[in-house]
Amino acid sequence: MPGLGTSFGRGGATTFQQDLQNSDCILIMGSNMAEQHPVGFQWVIEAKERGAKVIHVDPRYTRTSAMADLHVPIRGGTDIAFLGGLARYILENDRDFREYVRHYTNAHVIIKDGYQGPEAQPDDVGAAQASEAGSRAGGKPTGLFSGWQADEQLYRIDTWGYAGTSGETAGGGKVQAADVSGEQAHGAHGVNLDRGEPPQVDFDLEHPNCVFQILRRHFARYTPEMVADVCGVPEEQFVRVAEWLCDNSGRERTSAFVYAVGWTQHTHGVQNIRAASIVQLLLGNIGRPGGGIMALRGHANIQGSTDIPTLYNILPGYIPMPHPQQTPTLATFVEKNGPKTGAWGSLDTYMTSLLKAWFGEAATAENDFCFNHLPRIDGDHSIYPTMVRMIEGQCKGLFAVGQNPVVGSANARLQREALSSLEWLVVRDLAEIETASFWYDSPEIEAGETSPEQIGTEIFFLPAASHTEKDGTFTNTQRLLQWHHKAVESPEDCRSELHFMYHLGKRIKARVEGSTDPIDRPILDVTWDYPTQGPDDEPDAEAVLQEIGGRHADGSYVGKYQELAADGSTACGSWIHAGIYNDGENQTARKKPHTEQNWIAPEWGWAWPSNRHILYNRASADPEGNPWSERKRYVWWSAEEGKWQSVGDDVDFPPTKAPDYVPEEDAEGMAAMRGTNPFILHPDGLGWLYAPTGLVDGPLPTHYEPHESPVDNALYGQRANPTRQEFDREDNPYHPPGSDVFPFVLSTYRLTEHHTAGGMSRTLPYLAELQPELFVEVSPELAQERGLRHADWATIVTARTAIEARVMVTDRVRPMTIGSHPPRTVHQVGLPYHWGRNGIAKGDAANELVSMVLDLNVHIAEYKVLTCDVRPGRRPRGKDLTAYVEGYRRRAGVLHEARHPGD
Amino acid sequence: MSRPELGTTRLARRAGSPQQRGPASVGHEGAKTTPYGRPVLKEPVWTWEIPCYFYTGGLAGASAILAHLAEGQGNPQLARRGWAAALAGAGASPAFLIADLGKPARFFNMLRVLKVTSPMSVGTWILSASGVSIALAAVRAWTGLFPRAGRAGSAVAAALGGPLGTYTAALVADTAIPVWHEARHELPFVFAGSAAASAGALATAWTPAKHAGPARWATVGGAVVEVAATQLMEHRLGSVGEPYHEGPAGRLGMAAKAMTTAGAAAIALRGRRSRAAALAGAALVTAGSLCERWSVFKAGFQSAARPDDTVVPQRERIERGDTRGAVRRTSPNGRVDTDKASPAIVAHRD
Amino acid sequence: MGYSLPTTAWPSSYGEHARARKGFFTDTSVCIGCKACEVACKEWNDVPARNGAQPAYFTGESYDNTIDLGADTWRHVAFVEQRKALDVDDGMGMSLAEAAALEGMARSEGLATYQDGEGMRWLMASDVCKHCTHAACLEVCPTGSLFRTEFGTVVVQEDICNGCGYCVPACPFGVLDQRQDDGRVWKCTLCYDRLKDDKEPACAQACPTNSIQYGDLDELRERADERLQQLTDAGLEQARLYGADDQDGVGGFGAFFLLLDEPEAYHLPPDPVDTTRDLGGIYRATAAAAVALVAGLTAAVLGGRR
Amino acid sequence: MGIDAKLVPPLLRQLREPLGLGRSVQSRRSRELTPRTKTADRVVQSVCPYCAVGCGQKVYVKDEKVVQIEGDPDSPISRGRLCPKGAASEQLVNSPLRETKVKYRRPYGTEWEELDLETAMDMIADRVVKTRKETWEQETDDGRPLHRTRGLAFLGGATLDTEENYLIKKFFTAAGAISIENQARI
Repeated sequence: MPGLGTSFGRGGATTFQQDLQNSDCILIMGSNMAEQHPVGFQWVIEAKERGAKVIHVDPRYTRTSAMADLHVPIRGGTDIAFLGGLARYILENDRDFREYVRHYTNAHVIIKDGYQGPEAQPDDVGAAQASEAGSRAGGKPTGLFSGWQADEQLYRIDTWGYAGTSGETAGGGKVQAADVSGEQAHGAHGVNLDRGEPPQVDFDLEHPNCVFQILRRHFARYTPEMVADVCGVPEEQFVRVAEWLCDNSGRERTSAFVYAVGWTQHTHGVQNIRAASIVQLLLGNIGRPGGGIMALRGHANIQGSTDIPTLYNILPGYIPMPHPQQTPTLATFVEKNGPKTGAWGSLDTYMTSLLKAWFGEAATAENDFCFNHLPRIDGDHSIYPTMVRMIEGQCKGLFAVGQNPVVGSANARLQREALSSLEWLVVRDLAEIETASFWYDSPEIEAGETSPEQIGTEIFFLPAASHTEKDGTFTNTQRLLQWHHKAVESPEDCRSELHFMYHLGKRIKARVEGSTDPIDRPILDVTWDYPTQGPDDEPDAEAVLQEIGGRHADGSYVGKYQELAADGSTACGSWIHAGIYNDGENQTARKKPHTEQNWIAPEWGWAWPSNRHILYNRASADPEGNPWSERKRYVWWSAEEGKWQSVGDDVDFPPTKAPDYVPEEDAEGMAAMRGTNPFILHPDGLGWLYAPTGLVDGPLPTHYEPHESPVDNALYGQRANPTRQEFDREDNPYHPPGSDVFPFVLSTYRLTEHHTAGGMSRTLPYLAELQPELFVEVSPELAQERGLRHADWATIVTARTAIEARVMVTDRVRPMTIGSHPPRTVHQVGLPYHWGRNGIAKGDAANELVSMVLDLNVHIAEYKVLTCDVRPGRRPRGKDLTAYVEGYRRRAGVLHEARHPGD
Repeated sequence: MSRPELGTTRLARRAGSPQQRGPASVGHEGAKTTPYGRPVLKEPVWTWEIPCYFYTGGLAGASAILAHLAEGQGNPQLARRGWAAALAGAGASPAFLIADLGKPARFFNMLRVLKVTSPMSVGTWILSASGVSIALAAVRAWTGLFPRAGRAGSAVAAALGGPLGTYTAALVADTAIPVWHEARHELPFVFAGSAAASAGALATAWTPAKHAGPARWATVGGAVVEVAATQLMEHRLGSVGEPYHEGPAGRLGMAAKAMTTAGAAAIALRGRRSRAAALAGAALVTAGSLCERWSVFKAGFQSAARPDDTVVPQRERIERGDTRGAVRRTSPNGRVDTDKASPAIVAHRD
Repeated sequence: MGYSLPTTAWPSSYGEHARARKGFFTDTSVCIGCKACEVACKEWNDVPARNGAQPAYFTGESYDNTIDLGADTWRHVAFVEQRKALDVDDGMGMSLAEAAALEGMARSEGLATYQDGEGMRWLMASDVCKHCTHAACLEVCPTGSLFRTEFGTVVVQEDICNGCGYCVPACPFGVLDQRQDDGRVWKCTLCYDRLKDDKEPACAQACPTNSIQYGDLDELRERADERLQQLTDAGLEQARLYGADDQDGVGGFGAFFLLLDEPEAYHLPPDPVDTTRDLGGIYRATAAAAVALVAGLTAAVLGGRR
Repeated sequence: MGIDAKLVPPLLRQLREPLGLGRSVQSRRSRELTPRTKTADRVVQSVCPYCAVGCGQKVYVKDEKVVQIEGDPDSPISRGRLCPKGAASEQLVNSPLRETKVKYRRPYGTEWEELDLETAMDMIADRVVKTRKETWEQETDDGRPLHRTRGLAFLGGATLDTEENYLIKKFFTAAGAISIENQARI
C-alpha cells in the first residue's frame, strides 16, 4: 500500500471493481483474479464482453490466463523489469498522455543536483562501498541510488528531494528509515513546500534533472531485448502488451491494472506497485473511469485493518505512531509528520480528534490532549522481528486472533519456535487451528525433536463468533465499508472479538483501578464505555462505529473530515472515516439495491473518504475542467454553477475550487492546492512518478533479483534489493545466490477452493473435497529431468526443511528461457500453501519452506520467489528428515553470516 | 470411490489403455476420445441378484408354458413338476429383486404405477400377475383345489410365460449401454432360448424319463437357440461386442457356450436312457444358462466403462451422416447449419 | 401462457398448473472453473461431500477432484488442459519422458510453443443433468419416482425412489447414480423447491461470471444463438452449441451448453440417444422371442410325445 | 378436474395420463415442496467473510439457526453471486469442526483442559497486567518518553471487523503495547 500511498497519496485501490467494466484494456499482473476474486472477476468479463483486451502476466497459466486474450508467462520476481520496459516503451515512442503527465504528475519537477540514479557506473559514484559491487558486476551500473550507506545497508535520502527543498526525512539508520516508510508513507508525510509549489519546475520537460528526463534515463536500458533476457518474455509478446496498453489509453480510452500479493510479497514489493503507478500515470489512467490501479486484497477486512490499523507504525487514518526522538509534544509531532499543504495540512485536527476519541474528558489542551499517553516506536516492531523477540525471551505473551502463523507465516518452524518460547498464548478462532495445536502436533514433534513436556507455553483457546453472529463492518478491496448484520446468537463460549476486547479491557481497567503508578494512567483514562446488549453483554458495534466516525462537542455527528478541529471540540476515531454517521444514519448499512441507483451505487455502503469510489477523479477532467472525452466523462467543472459535477460519484476535490485557482502566498492546507492538482493528499497535489520521500529503497523502481534467485542481475551490479531485511539466524538459513543445490524457482500461491492458511476452508467438507491434497505444479520438462511421476509424490526441499506433495505435471507451467549469451533455462515450480496438519484436507504447509526475508518498506516476506530442489518420492520421516535437510545445507554451503555488499 | 494405492490414480491404473495420453497434455482440440479415459456412462449399480433373477424369471416363464402345454397334453407328471419349477422361479424372482432393493416395500412401490415406457414396470406387473396365476395353477396341479381358478391361472400363466421369460432382455436393451442396446434385436432370443433350456433342464432332471420327452426337447432346442442367438449377437455387435471376448464377460460366455452345448448334447444323446446323463446334462445346461445371463450382465459393466464404445459409434453415426448429433455450429456466413436432418424419433416419448 | 418446447407429459399433464419450461444455458466460454456451482448446489440440496469414510483424493485430472456427476455431485466442473498448436501426436501409450522429449524436439524444430502464447488452453465446463426433452431415466423408472415437473424439468422424488437403479445405465450421459448408504438415486432437481418460489437454482445464482444462466428454455435458446453468433463473429470458431435443438437423440436438452470443443473433450457423448425411442423395436423383438418361446415349447411338447 | 387429485392414487390418476410420466406420478411431498428460504423466520443481510471482494450475502434463519446463506442480488459488487468459499459459508457457520468451548493448556501440560470462559478471561487479564508491568519501558536512555511494552504482542487476522480492530488498537495502544500487527504483513 505504500506503493500506492507514495504514488498518489492514499494507500488504497484508486478505483472500484465495478469500474473495471469501463476499461478498454485490463492488465492483470501479480494477481490471479479469476481464482482469488472470482466474483470480482465478473467485471473483467463484462469489460471483455464490451470488447476490452485482457492481459494476464504471470509465471503460471492459471484460470485467469484461461480467460485472458493474452497470457504472458514471466519469470517470477522480474515484474519491475517488465513494467520498467513498459515505461521505457511509452517514453521512447512518445506514447505518454503528455497533457496529463505535464499537469497532473511531478514530471516537470526538477530534482536536486546531488541525486544520482542506479545507472551510475561504479567510478561515478565515488563511494568506496559501491566499488565492490561494481567490480563484481563487470562494468554494469551499480544499481544503487545516491546516498547509500554500505555499513548500515541503508540510504540517506537527502539527495532524492525536489531541488530547493530540505524537508525530507533524513535516512541514515534502520530505525528512522522504518519510520518514514510503510503505511506511514500514505500521503508522504514530511515534505514541506511553500504554498504547495515545487520550487524548480520545467513544464517543457526538458531540464536534464526534471523527473521526466530522469525517468527516461532510469529506464533507458529496459528495452524489449532486455525484458526478454530478464523476464523470459519474447520481444514480440512484450511489444504486443505495450501496444495494447498504449492503444487503449489517452483521451478516449483507458486501461486498468489489477494486482494482488503477487506484487507485494517480494523484497521489492512496494517498488513493483510503484512501477505500475508510473506506467499508469504516464498513460494518464489514474482518476479516470475504466482506469486506475485495482489492488485486490485477500481478506474480508484487510483494507480495513490498515485503515483502522492493527499495525505497529500507524494510528487510525494512516497517522504515524509517534517517535521518541521527533515527537516530545503534539505540536512537534504535527510539525514533523504533517506537510503544511494538501489534506495532510490539517493533521493537527485529525490527531487531536483521535486523542479526544480515545481519552475523552481526560484529554485537554493543557495536557496536550494526552499525547504522551501514546507509546513510542523507535524501530521495527512488526510481527517477524517480534516473533524473533519471543524466541529470545523478550516478548512473553501473544494474542493470535483469527490468524494462523504456523501455516500462514514464512518459516513455519521458526513461528512454532517462537510460540514455544512464550509464557502465554491466546488463540481465538472458529476451529482448532495449527497455531493452537502446535504443542502436541508439529513436524518437530513428529521428528522427536520436542514434546509437549518440553513446551512451557500456557495456551488459552477461545472459540470465536462467526460473521453471522455479530454486527460490524468489513472494508472491502475498494475501500467500501459494508455493514453485516447479526443473524443469530453465537453458540456456547463463542464470542466476537468486540466482546473479547471490550470485556478484557474492562477487566484490565478494574485491575489498575486506583493505581497511582503513572504507567497505568493511560489505561485509567482511555474511554471504555460502550453500551452492551443481549444475554452475553455484547458491546454495541454501532456505538463503536459512531466513535470512529466522529462527534462534535454537542454530540452531533461529524459530517466530513473538514469539520474536525484542533481545539478538542471534536472527537473522531479515524479522520478518513469522518462522516460515516452522516445525518445520524449508519452509512455503511445502506443497502439500496443496485438496480435502483446509478452504476456507481453510491447508496450501497460507504467508501472512505467521503464515499468516493474513484479516487483522484479530478484527473478525469482536463486542466480546464472539461472531460478529456465524452466517452470517459466522469467529473467536470460547471462554470455556471461554480462547482464540480460528476456522473454520480463524490468529487475528490474541493467542490467549489475552480480549475484556474492559484494559491496565494503563504497559503496552507487545502488552500495551497491549485485548481488543477488532483492528488490532494500530496503536498504538491501531483501524482508522483518520482517519489522524493516515503520509501527506503529508492525514489524509482529498479530491477533487482529476488533474495533467492538462480541468476545474477542482468542490469546492475547490485543483485538483490540492497535494503532488504534479513534475519541471519541459524533457524532462518538462506540459499546462496545461484546455488546449484537449489536450482529451481518456487512460488507459493492460493487456489479458489481454499482460503489462506486454511482455517476457514480445510475444515469444511464441501471445500476440502475440491482440493483434498497439497500438490506441486511442475512442467513436463522438469518432471523428466527429475523423474517425477504425475500424481505420485514429490519432496520439495529448501535449507529450511523439506515437505511432500502430489505431483501435477502440467503444460501450464513452463520452463523459462532467459538471457541471450548464452540463453539458459530456469525451471519454475508452483506450490499452493493452504495445507496444514488439522482439518479435513491435510498436508504439509508450503510456508515451512519459505524463509523470513522482508521488504524493508513494509516488512512483508518474499513468499512469491525462492529457490528449491524437487525430488521424486515422499519426504523422509522423523530424524531422517533432519539429516536429509542437513545434507542439503552442507552441500549448498549454507552459512550464517551477513551478506556482502553488492549481493 | 476409494483411494487407489499410494502413488496411483485412476489414470495410472488405466495405464496402457488407448485413452491414456501423456499426463501433461490430456487433450487436443477436436479430441475424439474423452480426456483421462474417463467413461461417459455410469456402470449399472445392480449386484449378483439381478443375473440370478434373469435366470429365475426365464425359468418361471418357460416352465409355466411347458406345464400348461403338458397339462393339455395329459402329462400331469411333467405338468406338476413344471408348475413347481415355475412357482419356485416366480417365488425366487421377487425375492432376488427385494434383496437387490433392500426391503420389500421397495418392490411393492413399483406397483404404484404402470408405465409402458419402462420394461421394468411392465415386467413387474407381468411378474406379479404370473406369480399369482402360477400359484393358482400349481395349487390345482398338486392338490386339485380351486379347479376353476387353477385352470384360469394355468392359461394366464402360460400366456404370460413368454413375456416373463424374455422381458428382462427388453429391460437391459432399453439402456444406453452399447453392448446391451445394440443387441436389442438378438438379446430377447438369447434370453428366450436360455429360458427354454433352463426350464427344460430342470424338468428333465426331475421328471421320470418316460414323461420327460418334451422337457428334453425343450432343453436341447432352447440350448441350440441360446448358443446360436448369442453367436449372432456377438457377430452383429462388432467392436462394441468386445466385452464378450475379454474379462469376466468373456470367460463366463465361453463357459456358458461350452456347458450349454455339452449338457444339451448329453441330454440329446443319452438323456432318455441314462438317468446320470440326464442329470449331468441338466446340471450343465442350467449352469450354462446361468453363466450366459452372468456374461450378458457383466458385459454391460465392461461396456459402460469403455468410453470409446460409447463415443466412437456415435461419432461414426455423425460422420456417416445418419444423424447430426447434439452439436450445432453456425456456418461461416452465420446461418445455422441444418443440412443434415436427424432421423425421425419414434416410439413412446416423453 | 403459451408453452413452447413441449415434452410428452409437459405441459399436457399439468393443465393450468403448468409453468414455463425452465432450464439452464451453460456458456462454458466464460466459465472460470471456480466450482461455486458445485458447492452452492451441495449446500442448498444437502448433498453429502465425498469425505469421511471414503475421502476425496488428488486425482491428477487437472483441478478436478470430484471426477464426474453422480449421486453426490449434481454440478461438476470439468477441467481440460489442451495443447493447441503443438500437436504432439496424441501421446498414446507414451511415457512421460518420451512425451516430454518429443515436445522438446518439437520446440527445437521451431514449432509454436507455449511461450508464443498460442500453445495452451484450459477448458472448463460445469456439467449438470440435461433435463432431456425425451428423458430415458424418467421413461424407464418403474415407480414414477422420476417425473416431469410443472416446469418441464426431470426430478427424482426421493420419497418414491426405490433404488432399482434402472435409470443409472439408461442415462446416455451417466448423470444418475445411486448413493451408497441409502440405495436411492440422486441427481440435479434444477432446485425444484426454489423454482416453486420463483427463485433461481442455487448454482445459477452463485455462478460468478454468469456462465450458468437460468430461465425460460425458449429464451435461453435465443440467447444462446445470439451468443454463438457473437463468438463466431469474434473469430472464436470453435464455439458450438450442444443440446440446443429438438432434432438430437433426446429431443433437445433442458440444460444445454455452449462448448469450445467437441463434446468428447468434456466427457460428453456427441450423439446421445434416448434409447426408449427404440422401445417399439425392442418390444417387437421381445414379443417375437416370446412367441418363439411358446412355439418352440409347443413343438417340444408335441415332439416330445414320441 | 372434478376430483381432488391429492386423494387419488397414481395408478388411477394414470387414467388421465396413461404414460405416467408427469403430474399423475407426482408425490404429495413434491406437490407441497417449499424452499427453506421461504419457511425461514427471518433473513439478514450480511457480507461474505472470505476475500475482500465484499460480496453481499443473505443469511436465512430458522429456529435461531442459520439454515442458508446465499448471494444477495441487491449488492452492486456481487449481484447475488458467490464463489465456492462464499457458497460454503453456511457450512463455515455450522461446521462440524467448529469449536464452541474454551480449551486450556497449562505449561508443559499434555492435554487440553476445560475452562470456564469467565475464568479464562480473568486469567488472561492477569497475564496482560503482569507481563506489561514486567516489561514496561518508560523512557529511552537519554530520557525521552517511550511509555510502552514490547513484552506482549497481538497478531490479528484480517477477517476481524473494523470496530473490533478499532477497540484492539485503542486499548492496546493505551496499554502501551506496540506490537499490534495483522495479516496485512503476512
